[in-house]
Amino acid sequence: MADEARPGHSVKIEALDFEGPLDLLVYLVQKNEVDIWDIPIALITEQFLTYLQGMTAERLEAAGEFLLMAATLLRIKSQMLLPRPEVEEDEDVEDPRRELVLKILEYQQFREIADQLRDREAAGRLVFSRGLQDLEDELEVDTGPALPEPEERVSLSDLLRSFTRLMEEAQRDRVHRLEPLGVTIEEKVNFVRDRLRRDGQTSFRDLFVPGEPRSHWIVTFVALLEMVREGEVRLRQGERFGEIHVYAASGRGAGE
Amino acid sequence: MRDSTAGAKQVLEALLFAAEEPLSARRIAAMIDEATPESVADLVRDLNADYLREDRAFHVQEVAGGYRLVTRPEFASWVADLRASDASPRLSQAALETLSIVAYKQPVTRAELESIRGVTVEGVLKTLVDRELVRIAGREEGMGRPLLYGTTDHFLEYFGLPSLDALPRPDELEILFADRERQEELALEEEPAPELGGNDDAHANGQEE
Amino acid sequence: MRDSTAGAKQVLEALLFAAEEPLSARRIAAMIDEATPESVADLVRDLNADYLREDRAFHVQEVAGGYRLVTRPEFASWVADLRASDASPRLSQAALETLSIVAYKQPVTRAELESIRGVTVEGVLKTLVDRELVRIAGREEGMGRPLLYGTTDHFLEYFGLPSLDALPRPDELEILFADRERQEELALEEEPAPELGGNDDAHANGQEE
Repeated sequence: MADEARPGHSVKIEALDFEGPLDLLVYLVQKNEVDIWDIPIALITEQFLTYLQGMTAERLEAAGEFLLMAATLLRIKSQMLLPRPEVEEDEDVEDPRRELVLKILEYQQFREIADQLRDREAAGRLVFSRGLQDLEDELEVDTGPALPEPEERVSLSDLLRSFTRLMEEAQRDRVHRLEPLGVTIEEKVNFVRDRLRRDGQTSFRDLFVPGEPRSHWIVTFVALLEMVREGEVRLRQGERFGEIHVYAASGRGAGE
Repeated sequence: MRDSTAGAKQVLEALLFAAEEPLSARRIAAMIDEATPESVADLVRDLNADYLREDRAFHVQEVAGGYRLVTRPEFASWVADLRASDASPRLSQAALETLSIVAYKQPVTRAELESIRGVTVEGVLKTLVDRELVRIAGREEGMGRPLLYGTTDHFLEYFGLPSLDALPRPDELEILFADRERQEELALEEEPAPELGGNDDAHANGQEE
Repeated sequence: MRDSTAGAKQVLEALLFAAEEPLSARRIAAMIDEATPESVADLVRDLNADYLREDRAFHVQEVAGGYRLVTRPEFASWVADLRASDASPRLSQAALETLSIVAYKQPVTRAELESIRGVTVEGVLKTLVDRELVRIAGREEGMGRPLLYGTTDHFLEYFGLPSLDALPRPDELEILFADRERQEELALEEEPAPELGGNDDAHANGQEE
């Protein structure tokens, strides 16, 4: 454990600097060098609360788990103070600390594994598999026909991510997607013409009315393509990835 | 002197091995202290002599952009087998989207898919059926009795799902796959701000790249 | 005979060299006439001995149920320059802790992860699923039928593990991995402190004060 290395002198540490209440408890148990099977619960509880007190109110909000643990510690502490009931022959009495101790031990164990995984991660960053080059080309030299480039499998997360994205878009658009398009290409051609007649030119982006269903955008886009094909409008782009401008091919804006 | 050459040759090999595109002599020389663009050509020759002597299955090839490692021509048939046995081409984004809707809305008609995606899905649907990820699951009652589509067993296998029921519900999707911004917020919360100090050595070092 | 062995080793090398993902012994054996899954391991050993003797800058690594060629760690500083683009950020402490629990307890629910770590893991889990280190492994039976999580093959690759069996085992405390009940029994046996009684009949030596 590298707990001695906590920067306790220069910076004030508070509970939220720990991964969670268990992390803090592990730290306290180690710092105090107490027997895990006989934790001085009053001492540990007191120290635990000190870390909580250091926090500002707003950070305290984020500290629900710490507060919960504080409550648990206080409960255990009070149980420890209660006089033990007379125990009958066969009856077992559970140490109030027992469950907590098991939890701490279990957590601590996974933290050790996490440390080992971290070492492995670091080691893994030092090795590299072969760079993926243009493999078709490599084979072409000898086999003639180019093979389809093998590609990695799509994972379940890819699939679910794209569904989530779709649904998010749908929600943003607030579209009644199950309804018919409700707009024709002709209508959109006229819309573009009107705009050009009025302004001489327009930016591509402005043709897509915010709040309009996505399906309408698609119709607008198709209409625009149609008009480009017919030579009715021209598209210009100042720079790569820059804004695209739409001009009437023979209109006022076209000449500049 | 001898040693330093050996070192440079090894570094050259490591670079060629890991490069994602051919490396020019200049670029290589810039990365190896004791090399110049001229000496790189010698190093490459040395390396190729090693490969020949040791019967390695690959060698350095000089191509337009520079040098790269490739398998020798005589192994092409095996490499071709390997490619052929690889996963079939990755599903396109369009296929993926359509498939995800089929998975969640099945049994579903083509019209419904098109209305959700806002584009025709005929081609995509054919690809998905060809790849046995989607099947015809019957016909809808009523007007025109359109075909209904659903997912296949191969779909489950492909995505490592024990059953359709293991697909996350909308609320679970939200948690696992909601959009980037929110995710970044969460990621920030996970990692304590550096000025507060880590909670142990390794932690403090581990966070930053 | 000699030739055929040499040939198989060369073909193996060509395959490993051209592969984009780890190749299992089975897959390799299927592509090399004179090889069996068992003999592939020997071939790999031979190949690695060659590489070591010849000071090659790479070697065969056993990972995620297969073999792949990787550069030796000592060349990392050179290669990292080339590949800077694909370096994903290191995992946070929270992510590593969560991942260790998933790895050992899989298939595991979110609630279980949270109970062991003592904090919510929603954001971390999302990061892990996003990075393909954790996958959805089904649903638990019973109340609410929560999703179950497990590790992916990429998890093994990322940490350079041949299989889940190769996960690091902490030396002490190993007993705690046993299921709850056994855990408690064993823990009891270990307890030196007399005042720590058990709730188990088999250990009816509870304290009387």
